[in-house]
Amino acid sequence: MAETRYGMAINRALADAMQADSSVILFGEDIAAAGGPFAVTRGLQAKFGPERVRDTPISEATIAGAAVGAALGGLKPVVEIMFMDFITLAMDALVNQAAKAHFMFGGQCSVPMVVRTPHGGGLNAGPQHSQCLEAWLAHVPGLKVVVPSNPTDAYALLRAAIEDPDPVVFVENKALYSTKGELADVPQPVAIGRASIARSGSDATIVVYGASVAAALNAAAALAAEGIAAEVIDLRSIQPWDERAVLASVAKTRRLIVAHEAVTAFGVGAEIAARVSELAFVELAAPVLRVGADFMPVPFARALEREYLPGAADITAAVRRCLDWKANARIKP
Amino acid sequence: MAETRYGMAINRALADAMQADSSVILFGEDIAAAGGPFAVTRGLQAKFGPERVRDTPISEATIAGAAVGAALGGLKPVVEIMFMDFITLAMDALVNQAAKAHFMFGGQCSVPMVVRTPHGGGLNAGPQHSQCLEAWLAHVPGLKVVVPSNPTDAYALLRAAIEDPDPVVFVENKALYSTKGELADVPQPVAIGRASIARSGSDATIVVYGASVAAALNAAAALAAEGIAAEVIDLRSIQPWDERAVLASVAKTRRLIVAHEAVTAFGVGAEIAARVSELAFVELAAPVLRVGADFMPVPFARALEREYLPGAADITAAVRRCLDWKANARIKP
Amino acid sequence: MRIELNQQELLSLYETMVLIRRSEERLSRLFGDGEVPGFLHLSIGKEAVPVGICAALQAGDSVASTHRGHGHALAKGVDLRGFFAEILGREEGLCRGRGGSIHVADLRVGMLGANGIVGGGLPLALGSALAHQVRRSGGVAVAFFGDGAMSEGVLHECLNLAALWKLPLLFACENNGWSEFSPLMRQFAAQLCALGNAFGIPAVQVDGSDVEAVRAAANAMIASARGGAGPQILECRTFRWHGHYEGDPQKYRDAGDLADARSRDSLLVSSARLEAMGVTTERIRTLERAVEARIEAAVAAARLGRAPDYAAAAADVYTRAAGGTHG
Amino acid sequence: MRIELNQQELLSLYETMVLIRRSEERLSRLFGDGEVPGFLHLSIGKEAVPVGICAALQAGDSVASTHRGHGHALAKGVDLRGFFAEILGREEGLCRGRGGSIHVADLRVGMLGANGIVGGGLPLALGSALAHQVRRSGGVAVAFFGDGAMSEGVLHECLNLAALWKLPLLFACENNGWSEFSPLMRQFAAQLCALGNAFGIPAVQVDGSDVEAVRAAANAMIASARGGAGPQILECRTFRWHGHYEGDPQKYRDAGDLADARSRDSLLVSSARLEAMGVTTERIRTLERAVEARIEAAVAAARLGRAPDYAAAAADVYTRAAGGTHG
Ligand SMILES: Cc1ncc(C[n+]2csc(CCOP(=O)(O)OP(=O)(O)O)c2C)c(N)n1
Ligand SMILES: Cc1ncc(C[n+]2csc(CCOP(=O)(O)OP(=O)(O)O)c2C)c(N)n1
Ligand SMILES: [Mg+2]
Ligand SMILES: [Mg+2]
Repeated sequence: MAETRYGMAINRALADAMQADSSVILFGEDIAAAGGPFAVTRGLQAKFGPERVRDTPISEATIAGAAVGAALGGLKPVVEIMFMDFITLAMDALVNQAAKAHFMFGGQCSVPMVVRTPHGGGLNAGPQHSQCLEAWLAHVPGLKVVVPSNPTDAYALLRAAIEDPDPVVFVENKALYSTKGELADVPQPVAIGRASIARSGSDATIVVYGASVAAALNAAAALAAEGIAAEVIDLRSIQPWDERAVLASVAKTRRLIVAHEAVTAFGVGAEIAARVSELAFVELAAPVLRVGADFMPVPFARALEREYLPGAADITAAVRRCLDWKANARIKP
Repeated sequence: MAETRYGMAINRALADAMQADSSVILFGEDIAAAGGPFAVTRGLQAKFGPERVRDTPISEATIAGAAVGAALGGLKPVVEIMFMDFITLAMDALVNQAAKAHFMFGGQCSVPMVVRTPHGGGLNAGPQHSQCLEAWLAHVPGLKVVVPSNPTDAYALLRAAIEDPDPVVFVENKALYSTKGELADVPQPVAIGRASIARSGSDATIVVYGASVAAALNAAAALAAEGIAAEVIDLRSIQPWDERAVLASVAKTRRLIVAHEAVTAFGVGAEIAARVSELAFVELAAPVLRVGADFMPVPFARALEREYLPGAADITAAVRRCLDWKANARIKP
Repeated sequence: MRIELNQQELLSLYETMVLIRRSEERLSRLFGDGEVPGFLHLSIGKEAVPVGICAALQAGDSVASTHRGHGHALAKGVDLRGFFAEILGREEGLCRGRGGSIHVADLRVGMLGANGIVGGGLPLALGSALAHQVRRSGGVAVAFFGDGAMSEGVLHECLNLAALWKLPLLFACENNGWSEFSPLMRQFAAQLCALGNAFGIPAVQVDGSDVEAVRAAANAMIASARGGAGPQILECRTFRWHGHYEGDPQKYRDAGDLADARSRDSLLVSSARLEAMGVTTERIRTLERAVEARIEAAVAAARLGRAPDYAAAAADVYTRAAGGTHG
Repeated sequence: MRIELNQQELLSLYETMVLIRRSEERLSRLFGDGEVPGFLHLSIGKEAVPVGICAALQAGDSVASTHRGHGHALAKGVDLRGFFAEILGREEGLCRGRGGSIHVADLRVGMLGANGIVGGGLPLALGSALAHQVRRSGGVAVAFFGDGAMSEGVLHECLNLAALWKLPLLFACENNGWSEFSPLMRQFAAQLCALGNAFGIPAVQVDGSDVEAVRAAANAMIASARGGAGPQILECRTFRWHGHYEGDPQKYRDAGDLADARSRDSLLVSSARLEAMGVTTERIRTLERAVEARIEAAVAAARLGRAPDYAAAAADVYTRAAGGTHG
């Protein structure tokens, strides 16, 4: 057990997976010789050689497409798209090839590939280097999407993703890379699709993933001081997502808040809210509330981005609104 | 007033817009000399010349990116992506350039461009030629997305899209091209963002767009025979969408079904369901139910695609489920 | 470059070309009768390309194909009944009726699938070549693509990456001069071979109607690629006899162009050679009849096939069920 | 190709180069002091390229830029206060603080924006050239791009389309031999000029540290493009003095490479020429001091700028409010 940064946990998962299975290879832009723009792949080329850890040219479409071909050819490629914003250039390979091959070839083959890509703001990186686009991928049958919030999960989910026979998009959060957590010497496996309860509580359920988990825990701590016991569920995986765990919590708390950093509208929270609103219609004592970014590009300036990013205060406010909710609020169309 | 096919209404809107404004130009794959794969642009090159109606090579990324540049340069490009499945190759230009330029340049410029693209199944065109991916685009601040369901709206919304200063994705439905409707000699304008009531009713609201409108109308007709009066709202525009109209209807019917051809999970219906479940929490007498495609690629074989595509029967069943809904259904986590 | 094939070898190539031709003629009729769902793109007129190239391949080699992929599939040796059953949308199809003509695949024989995305097969083949290289399988990958695909950016990316990594990859261009309804000269401003050379990739153009010429060029290039010389480009000048898809009236094509296309028939080229080698017309006809019989049997079996089961398909989106709810 | 610039002309180019150099040196210090949010990519070492090219442009011409776009912006004549205010994230910035360094744009002067997407500017410039052509504006568009962008497929697509449509477009490559942390030879297997020639596009390589050489080549090519000769490629060999971004320790670069890069300083090249022309050191220093004073004034003004207003930004996602609810 050692204190490990999120980025280093990913590094260790890659190293351990490569050690365990010679078919695991890595490629992406600047990941090899230089160790990656966020140092996540540092040292891996030195350890596993230039054949298994490769720098590519700036060719996102081909990185993703080659991963599909390599997976069909018996390798387990783990490729990097440097910022999630650039996944726009790799969508064809992911959506039309990777996601569909197993199904459309009648189950003849699997496509065991992983795409690692960081999303999220907080670095004032501006509109084209900060987006959270995971909702797109969750809408695509055949893809799996995970978003770990801490080093332990990052390690375990990346190992699970690499072992998974199907294509997995492994979304990292730039702001989390330097955050620390305990990582066991022999970390426990985590199955894709299982949420974890980050904090127990009985008054309201907060469903989150990625960097929003910390915000939710901060919110829960603040609320605890007021005597409100919020339960925080870290989804970890958004496609598939752990409906059972969420429903079980809502059955207890009767109140749900879903929060993420992505734009609220048509985001991941919409699916969860829609689903829980349907399945827990009777149990819900108040409407499911969503916390997410306003409907705008991620702005650059410090003041703008600070206000743009949903944080603990927004979650706290939503929980309070949910608890204070009175049935006299009527539609005013 | 004349009976006109959906495809021809689009053709006429293009011709009228080009006639009215010399800055409107068209380009795309096989749209010019050959008149388009679905004959939608037939005759336009002959009428407006090869400078304004251009065939491009198979280069979706550049088609979309060039449209942004042309729009910044004072033209109003209307470009075609031959199947919506290929928009995967144009996402960067749409999402990172077109959608953001107005905002990220501080309002200096607008990007008056239109991307026409057909979605939808029914032709046994298989997993890579049938997808409905509009939910992705609706999640992107800066884009507008419209999906007309009939010739009149197709005409009016395309004229509105071309006149709109911002980038609009105009989604056509392949199965609708040959359907007919009345088109006035001087069609009424339609504002982007306004729904229409395709059928009035007081027992349940069915929100639909595109090809699902006809399915909903069929469902409503079937239900009417049983004495159930369903109101059918044709959204027409999904980004922005007409929340007021939907809420007004739900205030009356207290029951909502949202249906579309796209995959249900993380689809457009999720946003509408989430939003209405929140805002009409008290008014709703039953959970908002969604009808959409199962979570799988669009399959090829006739038997498979038939079962896959959500239709009138699915909508009818959902309306009945909604009306029959009893508060004794409990969560079984 | 011409290598001499013996009678037996050429007969075998001819047989596969006939298999493709007759299969597609049969498909054309089935399509006319409404028995083929969806789009159907026939490769009649370019049979010599997949046959010549696949004959130069070994069992472990892989090919990524295009929307016009029947020839690649049959030349690579996919099961004939599964082939027809797939195109007719049957459970017994190679893809259990989920893909159809545009997605025929048979991974067992290294056929990585026809592809509905123009240019989509290029990076797949590149990745497959990477797997051959890393796994030291000794294998080579072939990316088939049409002249229309030359305009897609992914070609450029793949030429570059294959050259940088010296991948065992053959870029096999089937240049039939048409991209749907548009002629090549309005689609692409470069010559593929010149383009390849700019990346340092050896490139050769051959008459794609002469299976011996294709086979000879492919042999040499595949041997080079297998030997570690890196990627190779083989551009085959060929023809499209039918419309872009079945049902396409080809109004955009003038009579002269169509007549030109049909004037060079790879089957006639090869049967003439066979006769010159002393193979009797009778022997050729016997072979053709045997092929036709195989096709009829396969079609008959396919027609008797079951409609695919929806629930089974819906349950097969992922290889292994995961812990949560999809959707 | 060398055309003689007179003293006054060269002095004016030199002045703009100094403006870029000093502005970026100032930005580097501001960044070190924590005053610049986000990523900062400096173009020190390649000032002669934007200056030489933009000097050959007319007011109505347009340029699409890159993540390393300060030089393009200043050479195209964007407002200096707005420039600094943007990079510091102020309401008074060219983009009202919403874009920052990677998105500096000033449409009034035809600067279509720095761009966070490598290769992203290429199709924008192509579209802009199309607008010039269709509107008969007489204008030309320039696509600046780095050597790293050469690997993106969109370059290929744009070369092809520009060639087919004979667009008034200059492909201006700033080849500094580095793509982030990777050297060119591990990134791109072709020569840009050879690649362009395969598309029939005239292509020239120049010393990107010699503003007169850049200006001369650009002059000729832009005149050709303007005259209807179609696209042109100008590859400028240049250098990156700083890290990929400020704060990059450049461990991947050896001392020799860095020394090489710094050995050829476009400012020194030009000031030596000026002195040879008889311009006194004093005059040059005076000019430099004037530039520095302008920069200090602009920085001071920018620093006093307001933080952008969030509500105003949120209300400005679309040009015109539509009828429904966004989200
Ligand atoms: C990415 C993409 N864009 C467009 C299409 C539509 N389309 C299908 S085939 C085709 C023409 C392909 O021409 P070519 O590559 O020469 O192959 P050929 O049909 O001549 O065999 C086009 C444009 C597609 N399937 N995929
Ligand atoms: C599509 C895309 N992929 C990757 C990146 C990350 N990135 C930013 S700059 C850069 C290197 C660009 O090199 P080059 O084009 O030579 O420009 P230079 O930095 O040398 O000026 C990379 C990979 C990006 N911004 N966009
Ligand atoms: Mg062709
Ligand atoms: Mg560079």
